[in-house]
Amino acid sequence: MTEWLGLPALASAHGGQIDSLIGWTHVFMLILFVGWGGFFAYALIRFRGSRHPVANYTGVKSNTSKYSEIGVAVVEAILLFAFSIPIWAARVDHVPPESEALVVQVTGEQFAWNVHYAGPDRKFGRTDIKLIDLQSNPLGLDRSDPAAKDDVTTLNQLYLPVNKPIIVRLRSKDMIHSFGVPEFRVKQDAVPGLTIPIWFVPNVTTAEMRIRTGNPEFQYEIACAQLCGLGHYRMRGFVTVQTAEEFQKWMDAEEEKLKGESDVFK
Amino acid sequence: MTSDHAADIDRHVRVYITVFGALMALTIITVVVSRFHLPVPIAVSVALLVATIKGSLVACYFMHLISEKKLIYAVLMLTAVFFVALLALPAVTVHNGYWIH
Amino acid sequence: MTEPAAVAAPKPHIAHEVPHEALGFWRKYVFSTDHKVIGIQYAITGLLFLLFGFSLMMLMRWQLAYPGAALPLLGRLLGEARMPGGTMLPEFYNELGAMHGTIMVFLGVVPLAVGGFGNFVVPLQIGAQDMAFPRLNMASYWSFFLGGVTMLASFLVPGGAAQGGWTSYTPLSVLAGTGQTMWLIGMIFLITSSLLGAINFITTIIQLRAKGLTFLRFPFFVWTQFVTAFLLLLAFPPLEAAAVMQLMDRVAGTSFFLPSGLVVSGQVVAVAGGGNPLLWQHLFWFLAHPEVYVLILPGMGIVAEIIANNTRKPLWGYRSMVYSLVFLGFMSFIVWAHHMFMTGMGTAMAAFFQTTTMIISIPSVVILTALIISLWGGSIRFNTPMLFAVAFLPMFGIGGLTGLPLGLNVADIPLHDTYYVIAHFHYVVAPGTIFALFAGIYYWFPKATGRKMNETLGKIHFFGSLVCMNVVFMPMFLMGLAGVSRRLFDGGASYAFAQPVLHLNVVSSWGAWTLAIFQIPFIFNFFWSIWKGEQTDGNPWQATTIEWAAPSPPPHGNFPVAPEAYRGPYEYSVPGAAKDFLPQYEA
Amino acid sequence: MDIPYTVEVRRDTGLTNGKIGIWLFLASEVMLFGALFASYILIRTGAPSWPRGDTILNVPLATFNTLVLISSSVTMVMAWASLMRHRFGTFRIYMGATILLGFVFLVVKYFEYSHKFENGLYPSTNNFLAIYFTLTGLHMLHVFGGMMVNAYFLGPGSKLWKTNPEWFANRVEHSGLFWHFVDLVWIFLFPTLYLL
Ligand code: HEA
Ligand code: HEA
Ligand code: CUA
Ligand SMILES: [Cu+2]
Repeated sequence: MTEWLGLPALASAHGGQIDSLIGWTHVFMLILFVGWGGFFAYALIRFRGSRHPVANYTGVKSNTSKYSEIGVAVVEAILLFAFSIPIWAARVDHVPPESEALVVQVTGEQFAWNVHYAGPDRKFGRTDIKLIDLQSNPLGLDRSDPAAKDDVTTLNQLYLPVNKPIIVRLRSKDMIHSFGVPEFRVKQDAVPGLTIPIWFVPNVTTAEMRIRTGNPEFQYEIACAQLCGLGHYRMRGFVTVQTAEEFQKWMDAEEEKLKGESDVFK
Repeated sequence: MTSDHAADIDRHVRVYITVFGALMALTIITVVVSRFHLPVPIAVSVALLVATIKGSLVACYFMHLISEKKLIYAVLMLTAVFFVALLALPAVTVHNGYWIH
Repeated sequence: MTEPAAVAAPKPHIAHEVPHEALGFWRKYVFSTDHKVIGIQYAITGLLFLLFGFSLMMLMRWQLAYPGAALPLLGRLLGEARMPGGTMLPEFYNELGAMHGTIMVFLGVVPLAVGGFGNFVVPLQIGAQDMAFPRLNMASYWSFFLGGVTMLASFLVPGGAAQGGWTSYTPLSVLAGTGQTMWLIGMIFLITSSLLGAINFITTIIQLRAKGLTFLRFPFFVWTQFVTAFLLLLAFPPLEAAAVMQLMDRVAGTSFFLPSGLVVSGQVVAVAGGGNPLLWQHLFWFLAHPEVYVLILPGMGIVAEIIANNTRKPLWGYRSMVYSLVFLGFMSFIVWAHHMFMTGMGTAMAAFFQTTTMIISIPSVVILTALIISLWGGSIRFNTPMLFAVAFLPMFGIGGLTGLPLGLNVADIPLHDTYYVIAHFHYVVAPGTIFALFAGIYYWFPKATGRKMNETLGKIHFFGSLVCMNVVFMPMFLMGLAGVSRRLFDGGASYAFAQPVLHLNVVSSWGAWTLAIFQIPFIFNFFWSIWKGEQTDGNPWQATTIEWAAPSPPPHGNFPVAPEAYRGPYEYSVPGAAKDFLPQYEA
Repeated sequence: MDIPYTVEVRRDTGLTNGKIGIWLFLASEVMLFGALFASYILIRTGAPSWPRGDTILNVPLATFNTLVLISSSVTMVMAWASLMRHRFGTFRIYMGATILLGFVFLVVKYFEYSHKFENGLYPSTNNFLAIYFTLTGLHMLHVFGGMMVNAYFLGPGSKLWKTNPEWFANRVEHSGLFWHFVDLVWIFLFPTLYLL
């Protein structure tokens, strides 16, 4: 019901609820605008000075306006208590257990997104700002930590399996950034000093989306939505949603690469 | 103030002197109490309690709030409400719960 | 020291006031303490800043419509540091954006609406000779002026003006160049100016109102200024505190807003750390939400005056409007965090701030409804002020209604920080407030100058502006719904998902430039009418409120005899009365 | 042209303009310091550890300063009371004492500050010192401002006493309200910064 609003194609499990809230709110707004606007336009024409030379001191006597105001309040209350508050609660309070989800750490910096997977051991390796090197180790990951040995990091590219809850732990190294993926109906500021978890279930793979949109180059984009400096406009990342198998294949390949690298060091 | 008579003023002056004594005494008390190194919540409560008493004495007697007009009370009440909203602000932030260091 | 006999002795004549006529040019027109002169100073300065802020925006709109294209002629004039070869740098874009927001809000609309209209009209409407503290009033203007000069000068310092948006979010702004320091100092001046003004307005309205003018006989405009003054008085100081802290962070190396472990471009930032970036946002929005009502309330007041006058009937539901207004002012202090839904908010806080946000929309609905219903049964005159006032209603309606999805924080997830927000608030401030201010200028111009502005030019100005405003801002809703972020140097051109709506940028831009063309008749009309406009008597609109009892333009001291209020503010078309209006000031 | 109600009170409000004006100003000051206190609480509760004030700051000096400021509040109110008793001479003595005590406060503060700087303790050292310097610095500015106003009423401003004693007494009262407020702020600053 929200095509008419021109929202981006939807690709997450919870997004439908958000869309329908936006849709219904806009329907409500339109009704109000048309109702009030109709009355307004009619009054302007009907009571123009040339047609209605003597004004009426009392004007409207009915209580309709009072009822319509109460009506507005009631509808707002419904939108609020029946939809917005419960959906939000589900977003922040009912985060699925980490065992059932894929946990990814995403760290914003001027002007890139650093993606950090825990790897097969499901433990994130230690990071230390002293180890940060802009080129080779932007996260300051301490590879000597056993938990870090199998950690996979990528730049501006998030790979996700389809239909699996994803928990993104958002952080920032410098400014406030905002992690927004329009198709997932996800947006959250990354505030330096805080780690803020968000979760969602992507339910359309990139490949499916390419067919659906008829665009063979389609990519999910991460758009930084908070002014973070000169390069804010180009702080763009990509999300590739794959089937579980494809995702696993990619992950295995990354692990192979890591092994190869550590062999070189030995 | 035109209605104040000399006798009134003399009475006021006696009040000022008394309040002065009380403020001095309370100042010493806070400092002494702080020497005991009470547990933090108690220390904070005591210190703020004493400060509030002192503050109220200053406001009520030196600033004559005790006998001020309704309008001034209204302004101050309004300010007090928003002041509380402002002091609630830290609570709003910290209890987001994600703060790490 | 000789002591006077008694304090209560009859008051001797005070010889501190020189008769106004004897004052020289400087004291009369520049360092004046007369509320009308100060009001006009504020208004003119505010209008010039509006024009300047608009010009900044027209430059930005070039870059948004044609990213990376060199701007003919003007581009090169702006210099290599800003537009090398005529092509805009992202630094400069961010400067323009931050300064457009700051200038429009703090140096354009507030000075014009509160400093200009408030100063000029309020004392007249309550039948006072002047403001309660005339010298404070002058200080307030000059503090504003200094703030404005500081802001303008910041364009010239190395590194240019502030680039962190009008919101100056930390840590970005703390780690920015000198322009940000100038911004903070400028803000401190502006805040001080508003505080002095607010004290003056509240005192004046309470103390100096004419005999018989009870609070419920106030013109609605006076009420809006009264509530606005309270918002300024109590919401501005926290931002002043925040500005001081940010200044400390910048110049004294403290870290109120800088957390530990910041790494910028691979380098660890050498500060003590332990601060909280969200603290700034809280303090900023604690001011800035009430501030948006500061932007709109005087506008609503102007519109109410003009609608009553030109429908020739009383405002419908005056009392409920007043109560709603007071309630709105009160609530505006506890909705601030709806600008921060995406900063990581727990369920309880989110529920609280959403609920207050929905609640605060109700009084706006009540006021707007009352204004629309007031049209019913009128005998409507469509002069220029009325056209602007009437157009305000649906335009504010669009802006206000689109605030609702933003206030529901789930709906805000996709919309936050997109062009939808930009469109929302521009509908309330541009075709909303700016239209109300235009209406006020056309309406009170005869009071200030003794001459009317030209109607034909006024109508060209009105219809042109109405169409263009919608051409500028309506497309932004669509861009926002499509997910295009605000504050993008290239207008979203690098994002694939923005491609289907990118052409709308061009539409908006041409709308903005055409809008500028339609301001020319206004500017011409404004200056031409000062000298050549049609002369009028004291009360050209046959209005009822007390400002029309004074001669036009009112002399120093305003009223030949102190006016008295005998009835409510809008006694138009009273059945059985001899003429269709019964002024408040006629017995 | 004279603005009404500068000297006599308006009947329905029972107040003069100046009285309302100064209280409104103080209301805004409450919000100013309120924001700083809120920031203090926020930063302190968010910090992993926080020093007790008396481990860094000089409590005896500050106690002395507290007593000084309280005394100056008394002399201020006595200065006003002297005007009410038509004793201009005593007014001058009390007003002089108020300014002097304010000066003593600033001098003590100067020594406190320079002692900190000598020991390498700056606002940038840690957040405790940051908030300490910001709050006390802003407070000192207020003390300084109050002293200037009081000095004006002791000096050139006192001419008004001859022509319009009531108005003069009102002005001194308003300046006193500000002075007491500055005292009041210190009463809260002292325990929060030094003792907790
Ligand atoms: C004058 C300024 C003004 C006004 C009045 C408002 C009014 C409202 N605003 Fe707006 N707002 C801003 C200025 C304003 N706002 C600005 C500047 C920003 C962005 C700041 C930034 O980030 O830079 C902003 C941002 C903003 C946000 C944050 C969005 C985000 O960043 O994600 C939110 C969220 O709740 C919001 C909500 C509201 C609401 C619920 C109202 C309500 O008060 C509206 C109530 C009004 C109505 C409901 C209309 C009723 C009228 C009718 C029903 C009649 C219709 C008439 C006819 C048809 C004739 N606003
Ligand atoms: C009161 C506030 C106000 C007003 C009136 C306006 C008016 C306008 N604004 Fe602005 N705007 C903001 C406040 C305002 N804006 C803010 C706060 C931001 C956010 C900044 C940020 O991101 O931090 C913003 C951002 C903003 C953006 C987004 C930039 C981005 O995100 O990158 C855009 C884009 O088009 C825009 C456009 C416009 C346009 C075309 C107008 C037009 O409507 C302008 C119309 C102007 C006039 C009609 C002037 C009339 C004056 C005269 C004619 C003078 C006459 C003179 C004499 C007689 C002497 N504004
Ligand atoms: Cu990162 Cu904008
Ligand atoms: Cu708001």
